[in-house]
Amino acid sequence: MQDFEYMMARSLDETVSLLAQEPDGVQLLSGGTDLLVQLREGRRIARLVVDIKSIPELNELTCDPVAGLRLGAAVPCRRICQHPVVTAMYPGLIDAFALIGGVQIQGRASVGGNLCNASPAADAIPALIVHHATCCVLGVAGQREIPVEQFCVAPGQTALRRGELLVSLHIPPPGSGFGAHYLRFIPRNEMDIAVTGAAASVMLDPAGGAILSARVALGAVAPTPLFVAKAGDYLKDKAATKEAIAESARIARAAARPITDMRGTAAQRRHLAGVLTRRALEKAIERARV
Amino acid sequence: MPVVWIPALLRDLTGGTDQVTVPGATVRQVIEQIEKRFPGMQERLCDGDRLRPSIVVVVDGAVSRQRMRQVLADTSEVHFLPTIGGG
Amino acid sequence: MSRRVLIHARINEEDVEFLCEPRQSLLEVLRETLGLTGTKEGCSNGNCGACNVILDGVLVNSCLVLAVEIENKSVTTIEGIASPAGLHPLQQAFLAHTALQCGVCTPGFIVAAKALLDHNPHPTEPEVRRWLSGNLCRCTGYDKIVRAVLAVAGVPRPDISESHAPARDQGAA
Amino acid sequence: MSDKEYKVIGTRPLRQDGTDKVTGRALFGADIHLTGMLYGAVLRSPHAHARVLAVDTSAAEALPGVKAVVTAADLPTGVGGFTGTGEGLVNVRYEAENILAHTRVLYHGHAVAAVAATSPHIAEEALRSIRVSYEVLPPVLDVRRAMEPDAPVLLDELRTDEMGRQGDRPSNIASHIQHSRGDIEQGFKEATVIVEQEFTTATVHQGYIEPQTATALYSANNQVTMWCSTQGTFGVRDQVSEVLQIPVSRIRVIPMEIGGGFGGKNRVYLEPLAVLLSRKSGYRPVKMTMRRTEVLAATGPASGSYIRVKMGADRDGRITAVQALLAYEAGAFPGSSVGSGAGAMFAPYRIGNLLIDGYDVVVNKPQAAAYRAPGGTNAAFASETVIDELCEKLGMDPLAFRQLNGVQEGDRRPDGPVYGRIGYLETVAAARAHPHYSAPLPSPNHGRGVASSFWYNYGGKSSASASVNSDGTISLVIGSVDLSGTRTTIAMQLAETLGISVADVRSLVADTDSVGWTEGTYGSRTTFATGWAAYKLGESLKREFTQRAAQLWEVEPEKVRFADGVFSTDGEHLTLKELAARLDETGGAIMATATVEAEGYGPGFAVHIVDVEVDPETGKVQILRYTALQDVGRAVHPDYVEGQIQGGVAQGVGWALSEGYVYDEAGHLLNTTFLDYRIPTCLDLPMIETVLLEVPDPAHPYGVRGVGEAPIIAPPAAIANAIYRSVGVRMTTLPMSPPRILEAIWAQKPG
Repeated sequence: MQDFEYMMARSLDETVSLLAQEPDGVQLLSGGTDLLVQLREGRRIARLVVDIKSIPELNELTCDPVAGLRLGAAVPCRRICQHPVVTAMYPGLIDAFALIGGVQIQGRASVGGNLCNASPAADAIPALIVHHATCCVLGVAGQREIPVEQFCVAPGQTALRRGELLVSLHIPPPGSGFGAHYLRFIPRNEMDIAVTGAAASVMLDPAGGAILSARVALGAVAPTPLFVAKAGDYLKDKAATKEAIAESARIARAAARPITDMRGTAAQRRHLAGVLTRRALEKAIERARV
Repeated sequence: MPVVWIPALLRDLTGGTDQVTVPGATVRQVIEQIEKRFPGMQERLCDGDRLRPSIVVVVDGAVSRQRMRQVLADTSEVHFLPTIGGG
Repeated sequence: MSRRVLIHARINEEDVEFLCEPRQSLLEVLRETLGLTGTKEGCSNGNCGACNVILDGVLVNSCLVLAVEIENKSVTTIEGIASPAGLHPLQQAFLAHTALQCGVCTPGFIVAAKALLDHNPHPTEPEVRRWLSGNLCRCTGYDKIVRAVLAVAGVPRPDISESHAPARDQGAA
Repeated sequence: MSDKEYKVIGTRPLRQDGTDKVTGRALFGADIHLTGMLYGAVLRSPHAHARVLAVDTSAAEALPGVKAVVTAADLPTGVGGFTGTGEGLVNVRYEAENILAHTRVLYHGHAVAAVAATSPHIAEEALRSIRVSYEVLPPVLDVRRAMEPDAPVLLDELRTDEMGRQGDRPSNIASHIQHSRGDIEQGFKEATVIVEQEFTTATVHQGYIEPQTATALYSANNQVTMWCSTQGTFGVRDQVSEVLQIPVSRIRVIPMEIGGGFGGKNRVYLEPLAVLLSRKSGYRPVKMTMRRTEVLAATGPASGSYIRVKMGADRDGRITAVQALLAYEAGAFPGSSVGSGAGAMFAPYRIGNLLIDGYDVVVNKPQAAAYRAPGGTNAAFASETVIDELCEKLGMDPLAFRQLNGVQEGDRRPDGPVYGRIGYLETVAAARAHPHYSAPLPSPNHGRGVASSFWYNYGGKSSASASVNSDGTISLVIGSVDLSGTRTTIAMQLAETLGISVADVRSLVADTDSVGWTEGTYGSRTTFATGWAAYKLGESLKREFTQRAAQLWEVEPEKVRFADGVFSTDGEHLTLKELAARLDETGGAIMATATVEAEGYGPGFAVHIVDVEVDPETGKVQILRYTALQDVGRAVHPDYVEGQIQGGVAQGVGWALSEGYVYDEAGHLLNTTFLDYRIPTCLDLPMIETVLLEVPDPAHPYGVRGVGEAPIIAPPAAIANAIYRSVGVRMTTLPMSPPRILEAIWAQKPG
C-alpha cells in the first residue's frame, strides 16, 4: 500500500479550507470501499487521506413527505436501507442502495461515495436520476447545487471543481401517483458489478392512470450513468400500455452507447438496456398504482 | 505368457499389431522380448534402463510402482500409458 | 514512511493500544501487530469476506478499514465470539453440521452469521443466503454452512428435496 | 450394498481440528510469526511473452528496510531431471524457470525477482524500484493457434514427443498421445446416428480462498526450516531440494493448516524464493504471501482446451464408434492434464471402436497445474454433451442409454485396462429411480439435464506411526495434511481396527522429520491410502497387545483372543484400556509404524441430475435443484463424503457458468480479483442433494474408494444438457455465460 498521512476532519470548514490549500494528493475517505481498493492498486494517489465520515452535515439523514429526503454524503447504505420512513417513501432508491455490495460493504459504503467514485456502472446513480435528485456541493466559493444527472462527467470524474466536496443529496418528495424501480443485470446473484442497470420512474394521473411524466436512466452503457430523457418524455400523457412501454424501452436501447469489456459485450448491454428498461417501467408503474 | 498391449503410437513399429504375447517374468524382460521382435520399441519406451518419466506401466488394471521391476504373472496384461496426475 | 499513530480501541471486550502506519489496514494490524490471526486474508479487496469483523455493531471487511479508523471504536473478531463458558451456538453448529472443510473461510462466515443473528434471530434460508453472499467458500458448496446457521436460528433443517430454489437477489434481472 | 457391520466406520464424529477452526485458533500458513521475520514480495512480468535483457536491482537494494533481493542469477544452474507431485512428474529445470524467469518471461505475472524487507509495504515499494528491460515478443494464447507451424514458439528447445519419438523442429506441441482400439471407420459405418461437435473450455482456477504462502528460515548452520500451506510436505521438500540443490536431509517442512488446494498447492512457487531470501538476508526468517492477483495470474490454473468429438450409435442405442481430439493448454511449460482427460473421456462406456488423440500444448499463460480430476471436466463436458445429443436423435432416455452402454466389472477402459469391481450401473439405476429424475418441471424455461463422471482415483505411498498412552488412548502421527477432515477419517480406521472409540485416537499431522515419506493429499488418495496405513498400525498394535496380555496371563499368545476391543483367554479378560494401563509391567511402551504403497484402488463413478431455469431475455442460468449420486465405496464419514461431493459440484457449477480467464490481445490477464473471476456465491446455488452408493473396493481393508474428484466432472455437461432442454440451444463453450447463451438464442431464432 502506498504511503500517506491520515487525518480526521471535524467540520466542513476545516475540510474545505484544507482542500483549498492543497487539493492535489488529498483523498476524502468515507466508507473507503472504493478508495482503499484504488489506493492499494495505485489507481488513485494520496499524500493525505482525510476521513470525513465524522462531519455532522455529512451524516444528516432526514426524511418527510413535505421536504423529501436529505441524505448526507457519508451516510452508509445500510443505515438508509434500515430507515423505515425512507424505505416506505423511496422503494425505488432502496432497490439500488441495497445492491451496493454485500452486507459487509453496505455497512461502510456511502451513497455519496458511490456518486463521487463516478463509475459508469454505479447502482445508485440511475436511481437517483429518476428521483430528480440534486447534489449539494460546497467549496471556498460557497455552496451550489448540481442535478445528479450532471454530476458525473467521465469515468471516475465528477463535476466537482478543485477544492469542492459533495455535502449532501436532496431527493424531492415522491407525491401520490409516483412509482420508481431500479434493477441491474449481473452474471451471479451477488459480488458483481452491474453489466447493465436501468432505473425508471413514472408519475401517474391519480384519476385516469395515464402517465403524466416519466424518467429513465441507464447504467454501464456509456462513459457515465445515462439519463435518457427521450425515453421518459415519450411516455408523457400516454396510457401505460405494453406498446408504450415497449417503445420507451426501444428508445432507451437506442440511446445506449456500450462497450465490450471483461464484464460484458456491447451487444449484450445494448440488448439488456431495452429489457431492463421495460422491466423497470413495469415495476415502477405497478408501484405507482398502489 | 503375458499379453502386452502396444500403445497406438508405437504400432508403426509393429506394423499395426496392437497386442503381442511374449515371455517374461518382469516388465523389463517383456520389453526386451518385444525389442527382439520389433526393434526400436525399447528406445521408445525407455530412457536408458528406466521407463520414460512420461509413461506409466499398468499391469492387470493397476498402475505399477515397481515399473521395470514389476513382476508379471503368466496371465498378466500389460499397458503402457501416459502419466496421469490427480488434484 | 509516515509517522506511526497511537490508536486506542476495544477489541473483543478488552482495551487495546497499538501503533500503526496510516496505510495499514485493520486486517494487517489484527494479524501482524496484535497476533489475532483468526481473521483471515483471502483477497484484500473486499470480495471474499474471510477478514470479516464486527466494528461498532456493523459487519465489515477488515481489509477495507484503515487501522487508524478504529480509534475509540469496538471490534469483535472470531477470537471474541466464544464466551468463557464455551463455544458460541454458531461455532457448535458449524461443528455439528460439518460446515467446514479447509476452514480458512470459517471465521469470516461465523462472524458474518453472528452479525446476522444479532439483528435477525430467525432468518429464512433466502435471508441467510443473501446475508452470507459476501463470504466465499470454495470447499463446501455452502450447503452445510447454510444448514448450520438455520439450525442456530431455530429453523428446522430444511428437507433437501423441498429446498431447491435458491434466494434471488431482489434487484437482479 | 454394504455387507459388513462396523462400529466406527460410517459414523459421524466431530472433526478433531474443528474447535480450533471455528474459534480462529487454527494456524494456517500465513498465521506464522517468527522473531525478526521479514516479508517477501515478488516482481512479476507485465508482458505475456518477452526476452529479459537486464534486471537492475540496485535501487531496491539501497532502499532502507530492504534486506535481500534475488533474481534467477541466485538460482543454481544446471538443474534437471524430474520430481513427483500430485500432477505426475515435475520437470525441475522448467520448475526453476517458473519460479524465477531466467532469460524469457512466458506469461503475464511470471516471476522475475523477489525482495525481503522489514514490512510488506517496503517490500512492495522495493519492487517498484527494480528496473527490468524486456524485448517484447508476440504472445500465443489460443491452443489451436499455438499448434500451427507458423505460431510464435515459446520454448526453442521443445520438440514434440510421440511416445518416445521426438519431432525434428521446435514446436509448441510438447506431446501427442493416442488411444486406439478396433476399427472406427467400420464402427461409424454401423452407426444409424452420428453426432460430431467442437468444444472449447476456458482456463479456470482452483480458487482456494487461502493464497499461496510460505515462510522459510535458512539457519547459519545451513539447516532449512519451512512453514508451508501445501498439499504435500514431502513434495515441497523434494522440489525445493531439486531446485535449490540442497540435500533433503537439510530441509524440514512443517505443515501449517491449509486453506484449500484442489490440486493447486502441490507445486512450489514461493518456497524456494523464501529460502533464498532468508539466506541472503543474513539468516532471517522470511514470510511470503501472494496477493489474490498473483494467485490468479501466476499459480496453477487448470488447462483451457479445444475438444472435438464424433460419436456413433446404432438404432438400439449401442455405441458403435467414438473419435475425439483433445488439445489442452499446458501454459508456459509442458504438462497439461490432457493425459488424464483423454483416458477419462468415455470411461463410463463400453466402446469397441475408438480413436482418441491428445495434444499437450504450451501457450503464454501460467503453467497449468492439477485441478480436481485434472482434465476430466473438460473432456466430460464434450463427451457427455454429445451423448445427450445422440440420445435426443435416438429418442432415447439419457439414463437408459447409460444403462445400455455403461461399464461394469470386466469391461475395458478407453485407454485399455480392464475394470475391477465398480459401481457405475448401480449409480445410473439409482439416478433413474430418484424422485428428482421424474419430478415435473413447472415452467417452460426450466430444463433438466444429466451427465456422468468417471475418475481413476489413486493410492500411493503413506506412512504413519502410533504410540499407546497409559490411559489406552492412541497418538496417531500421519504425514497427510488435512484439507477436509482426514485427520478424523484416518483415526476412524485405526479405531475400527482396534475396536476402540475414535475419541481415543488423536491424529497429529507431522513434519517431514517426524513421519515417514508420504505423498501429498491429492488424487482422492488420503482416506484410502493413509487410512490403509492406519489399519496396518492397528493390526500390529493388536499383535503387540496380545503378546503383553499373554505375558500377564502367563499363557501362549495363541491362547489370547481379541474381539471388540477386549482381549481374553480362558476365564480372563482385559479391555485394551486396562491392558494399556499395565504396559510398564510387561515391557514398557508400545509403538507401531506402518508404511503402505496402496494399490488396488478403484475408480469412482457419479451421475448428476440438475434442473435449471434460463431467462431467455438475459441468458442467465439459475440452478434450481441439484442431485449428485456417486459410488463412494465405503463412506467412512458420510458428512465428509457429502461435503466433498457438494463442494465439487459447486466448483463444477462455477466452471460451467461463470469462471474463466479473460485475456486481452497482448496476453494480459484482465480478471485478477474475486470480483471478476466469478466463483459461485451461496446465492448462486441451491442445497445440493447427495446420494451415496456404497460399492466397497474389495482391495481395501474397509472398502474405501476416493470420492473427492469425480464430483467436479459432470456439472458443466449436466448443466449444458439442462440449458438445451430449457431454451433449445446446445452450448459448446465454457463458461456458458449469459452473453454466450443470448447469442446462441439469437442465432437460433434470428431477430
